Amino acid sequence: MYSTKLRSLSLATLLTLGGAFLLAAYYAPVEADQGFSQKIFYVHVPMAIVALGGFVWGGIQGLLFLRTRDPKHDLRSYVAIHMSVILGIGVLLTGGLWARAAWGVWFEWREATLVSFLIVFLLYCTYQPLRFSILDPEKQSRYAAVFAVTAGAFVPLNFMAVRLANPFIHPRVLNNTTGGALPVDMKIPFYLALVGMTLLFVTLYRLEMTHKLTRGRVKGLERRLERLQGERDEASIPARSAAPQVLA
Amino acid sequence: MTGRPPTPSPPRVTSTRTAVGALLRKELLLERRVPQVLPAMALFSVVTFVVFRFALDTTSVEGDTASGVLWVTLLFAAMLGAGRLFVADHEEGGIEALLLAPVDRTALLLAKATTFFAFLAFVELIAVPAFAILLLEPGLSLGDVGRLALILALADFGIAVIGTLFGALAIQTRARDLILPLMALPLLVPVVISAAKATAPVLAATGAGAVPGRYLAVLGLYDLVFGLLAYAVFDYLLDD
Amino acid sequence: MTGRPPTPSPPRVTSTRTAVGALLRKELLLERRVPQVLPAMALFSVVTFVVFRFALDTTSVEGDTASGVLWVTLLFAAMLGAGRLFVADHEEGGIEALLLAPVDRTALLLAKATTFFAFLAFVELIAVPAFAILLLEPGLSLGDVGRLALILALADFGIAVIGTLFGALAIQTRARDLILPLMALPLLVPVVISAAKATAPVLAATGAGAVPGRYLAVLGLYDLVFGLLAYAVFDYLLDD
Amino acid sequence: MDTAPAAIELDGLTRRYGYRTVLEDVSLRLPTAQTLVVFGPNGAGKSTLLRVLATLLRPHAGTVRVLGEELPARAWAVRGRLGLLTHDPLLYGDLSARENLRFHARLHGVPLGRVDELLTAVQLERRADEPVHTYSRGMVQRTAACRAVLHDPAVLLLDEPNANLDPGAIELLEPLVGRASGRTRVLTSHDPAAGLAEADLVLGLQGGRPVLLAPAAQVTVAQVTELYRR
Amino acid sequence: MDTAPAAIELDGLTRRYGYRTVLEDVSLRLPTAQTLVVFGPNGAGKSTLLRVLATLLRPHAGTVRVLGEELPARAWAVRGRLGLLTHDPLLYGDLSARENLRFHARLHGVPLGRVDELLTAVQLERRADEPVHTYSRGMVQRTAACRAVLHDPAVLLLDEPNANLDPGAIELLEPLVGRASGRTRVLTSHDPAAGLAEADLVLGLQGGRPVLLAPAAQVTVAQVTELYRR
Ligand code: HEM
Ligand SMILES: Nc1ncnc2c1ncn2[C@@H]1O[C@H](COP(=O)(O)OP(=O)(O)OP(=O)(O)O)[C@@H](O)[C@H]1O
Ligand SMILES: Nc1ncnc2c1ncn2[C@@H]1O[C@H](COP(=O)(O)OP(=O)(O)OP(=O)(O)O)[C@@H](O)[C@H]1O
Ligand SMILES: [Mg+2]
Ligand SMILES: [Mg+2]
Repeated sequence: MYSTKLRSLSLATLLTLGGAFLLAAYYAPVEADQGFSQKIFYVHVPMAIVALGGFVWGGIQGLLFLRTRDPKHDLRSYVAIHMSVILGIGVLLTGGLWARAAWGVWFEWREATLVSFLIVFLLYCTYQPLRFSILDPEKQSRYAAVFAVTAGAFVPLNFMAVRLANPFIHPRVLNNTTGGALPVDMKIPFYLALVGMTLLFVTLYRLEMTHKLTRGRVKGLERRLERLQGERDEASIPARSAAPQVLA
Repeated sequence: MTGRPPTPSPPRVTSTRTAVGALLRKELLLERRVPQVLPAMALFSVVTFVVFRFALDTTSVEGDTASGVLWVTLLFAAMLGAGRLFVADHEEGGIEALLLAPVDRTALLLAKATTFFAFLAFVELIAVPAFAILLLEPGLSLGDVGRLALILALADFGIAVIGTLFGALAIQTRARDLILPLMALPLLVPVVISAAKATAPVLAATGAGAVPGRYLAVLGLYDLVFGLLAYAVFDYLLDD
Repeated sequence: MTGRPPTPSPPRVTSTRTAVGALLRKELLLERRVPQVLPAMALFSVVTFVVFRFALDTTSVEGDTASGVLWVTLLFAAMLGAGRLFVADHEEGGIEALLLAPVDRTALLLAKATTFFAFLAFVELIAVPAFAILLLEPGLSLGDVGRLALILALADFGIAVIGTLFGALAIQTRARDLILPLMALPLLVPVVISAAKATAPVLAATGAGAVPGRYLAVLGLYDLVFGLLAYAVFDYLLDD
Repeated sequence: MDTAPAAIELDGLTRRYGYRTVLEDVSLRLPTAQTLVVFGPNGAGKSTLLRVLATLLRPHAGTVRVLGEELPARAWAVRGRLGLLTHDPLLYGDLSARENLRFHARLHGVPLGRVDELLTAVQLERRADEPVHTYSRGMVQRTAACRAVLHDPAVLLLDEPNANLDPGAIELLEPLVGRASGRTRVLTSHDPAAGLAEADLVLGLQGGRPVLLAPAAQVTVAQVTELYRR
Repeated sequence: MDTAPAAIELDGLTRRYGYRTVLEDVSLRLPTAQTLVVFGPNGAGKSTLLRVLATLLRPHAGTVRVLGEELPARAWAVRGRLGLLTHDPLLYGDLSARENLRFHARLHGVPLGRVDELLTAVQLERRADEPVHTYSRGMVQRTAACRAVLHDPAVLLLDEPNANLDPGAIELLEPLVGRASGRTRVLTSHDPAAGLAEADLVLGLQGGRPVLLAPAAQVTVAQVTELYRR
């Protein structure tokens, strides 16, 4: 059941993302100042938006976990944050490449968007170490959820604060591409890419969820078997892991 | 109520105010007996100013740089303090004792955050004059002091809330001293930025400018959001 | 030897080298339990410099300011480190266990100071490159790196010795965290200032100047004096 | 079920630490003012059971009712009526016995006069203003016992209460934590004879599973000793 | 004086904490391979005496000789031959039992194989790689006992060694810390009968003063119980 859903999901992702990139490459106009390197925009920006959305989603799932204590929510929160951190690395890399092409530097400290994203990214880098440094699985989930909620609320707040502090949004591409200022022939591939990126996130998210749940199910069955054979579980303490386990 | 066993006494619940009072009293007593938090924070700030004073080789700073140095120092001092906030309770089972009492668990949040806020205020009472004497170009007028106090109060609130929340979280992990600054520093970046921006005009050599209201608004919003959030999630850190 | 009770076995004494080895191993084991120290350190330094960058509101620094920022950050890291150096031992009676072993007590000084030195070196290994990339105006040439390493090593030695000495003192007296900052911080002021002064020319935008020899001399002298002093008095700190 | 009032009712209580099941399917009923003594080898789950009853750990399965209130949902309603004495004294070493007890008195809304009363009762008056970390182990245990009964709890949870106490101190504490106190008590013990003498109901645990549950009158010392054989 | 070898010789030992005299004028001679049991109410100074013998506290007056070496001057010469088990387990909670014991084995220059041997002997093998802070109190005590005998000490100083141990564990530990171990032992106890059964020599302390010192054969349980009356 998992696999059929997953297959159609990955197919949809492939189609939308592929279509978006094709449109971006051949349909969208080449930007006047920057030339072809501006095309990275169609990867970079959707990726950034989806990553930030993922962090917030992780926070929401964390909140749900705290309220219900259902380990599934913890798993969702974990996977969402994990995926978002991975996308975040992608954002920093594509952003860096773009900055190199457009401004000749890898990173621009004056750009509020970049720096605030960096701060959020660094914050979420502590999520895994946090989980690792708590042995008791229940406490681990609870504390990770508290972190996820707090950090999730921090994401929008941080963007606001940093942007306020650096009133000069960088003049170049940003100004004439932001929001409504985007010409229609850039808008279409952009929004398609955004949808594609979201689908990619959902696919990856589902994939890891399925993997984790299946592994948990196998572990649960093994455990039950051991008990049936009369062996106490004490000898088989699982290797330490920071990932939540939902035993069946 | 048939069949319900006779309860020898009705549920006894201590009011949050009484509990916070008892906790605050205990914190003060402990800090007076064995000063753990204040000296570390205060001395760290003063030493930092001394180091800057000598290292910068300029006899004074003003405006942006001054406010930056002040705020980074206060932030670091706060991190040192937050790390120690829960140590005594953790070592000696104080948290469990509290969990056994018929007390709302947020009383601990309230008491600890208040304590931390008071500690921060106390440290600033020493650090800010030290800063003004050691580093600051222009003197501070009375009006400046008032404006500074407002900014400090707003920022301290945010720092106290985040410090308490993550201090409680970090103390239960094995990486304690590392986890706390790792998580709290990024979270406090907006506070430091806004506070530093808001402070800069006050410390300007050209005479104190007006405090930009929007930074105060950001600080206020931050305090509000994280104050409520901490209130909502703190319980879960103590459970089980 | 008449009348002397038969000793079932001759005095057993473990060599200081073995003891220091065992102690270092234990430190490492305890530290390894806190996983991912390396990335955590990297995160820590990056975040710190991001905070500085924002608070100071300059996109880059050089010379005096750079050196001040670098050294204040390292001082902060050192304070975090020194605070936790003896915590596990104190909480869990590790010092007593050591005192019960047939081991020269200075083994503890050596092991702890080495641990602390390694911790500092480790932080710097990550913080200095991060600093150079994130904040420093001019790049660092290979020669600069060499000179910086020398200054860092000299300063770290002093910090490690002072930190260990007063860490132990702080643990033994009940006043713990009061003693450490109260005595260690003022004592560290000369180290940090000399180090900052010595570092400033290396980080200058105008091209690295020569490291002023006298600051190195101060650092060296400091290390020598406090190294010997610590060696001489450490035993007494642990007694009783 | 509803025939007689029960101070403690467990039904299928299960508790894990991580993946290890530490209490499994424990069910019992303890009437008011009676004493349950829990026996079992080291690691059997005695302390864990007490911590569940004290609302410090939540049960993973089964129902737990203390003073008629279901845990963990209504934990807040019983907290003020429970007293816990564990391996860990739960006192601040840097504060004196009096300061520690006053702190707890304030938390429980108990008049402060009660503190001095108790300190006199356990003969700690003269040392009451010195920091707890300078006390001998037995003096710490006495202070902890005062802490546990400070608020006159209806239910007392005692984890090897007499460890480190001298025989004189045990007598001193009898009116506070002994049968004479008239409270419902759950206590753990490693001394079959002495434990049995205190008990109304006996629970034997082995690896978290209840292997013995019977009124004390029907249990012999030999049966209890049997629990410790491996 | 020099007629027979004595493992422990005290002459006028006095020890203060601040202004409070905690041990006053304690003198005794304990021959090799015999057992001294120290009785006394809480706060009598039993633990303090053991800590002086363990070289952890220096005497303020009088002479202390352990294994023929005078303390504190020649403390270094006896340290490797003493084993101490106190109220405090002296173990790192974040390390496992095995890691803790290996650390001590290295400090004492003992082959690491001994660690596994001991862990098997106290039946902790299966849990030996979990952190000590997840152990039950009795398991911690067993680990601490292993620590105390790891280096095969000639003199064992045991402060209420059986506190928190189940009867089975006490039996397990017998060959390590019991009379069967053949070591010179100083132990404290709050159980007159059981303590007396272990003793060759009995010391009764009251407020730091020795009020009873006699071979065990000449001491009755009633005499010991008398110590606790106030
Ligand atoms: C490491 C470098 C970079 C990072 C981490 C980064 C991060 C982000 C993030 C998080 C967003 C989406 C959030 C938002 O819309 O506010 C974003 C949007 C955007 N980025 Fe970047 N970026 C980087 C480099 C660049 C560069 C070099 C350029 C252009 C030359 C650029 C142009 C844009 C544009 C045009 C948008 C959408 C504009 C908007 O909606 O405000 N980025 N970036
Ligand atoms: N915090 C914890 N984390 C993991 N396991 C734990 C924890 N606390 C206790 N355990 C385990 O739970 C089991 C039961 O422990 P518990 O302390 O209840 O035993 P006990 O019956 O009180 O033993 P003792 O007589 O030694 O005090 C033991 O196997 C112990 O290792
Ligand atoms: N670190 C200390 N500082 C001050 N006084 C202390 C210290 N340690 C112990 N004492 C005091 O010394 C006296 C003897 O303590 P000790 O621990 O030796 O008693 P004990 O006989 O072992 O008692 P118990 O049976 O309770 O363990 C007590 O009055 C105690 O308060
Ligand atoms: Mg127990
Ligand atoms: Mg004692």
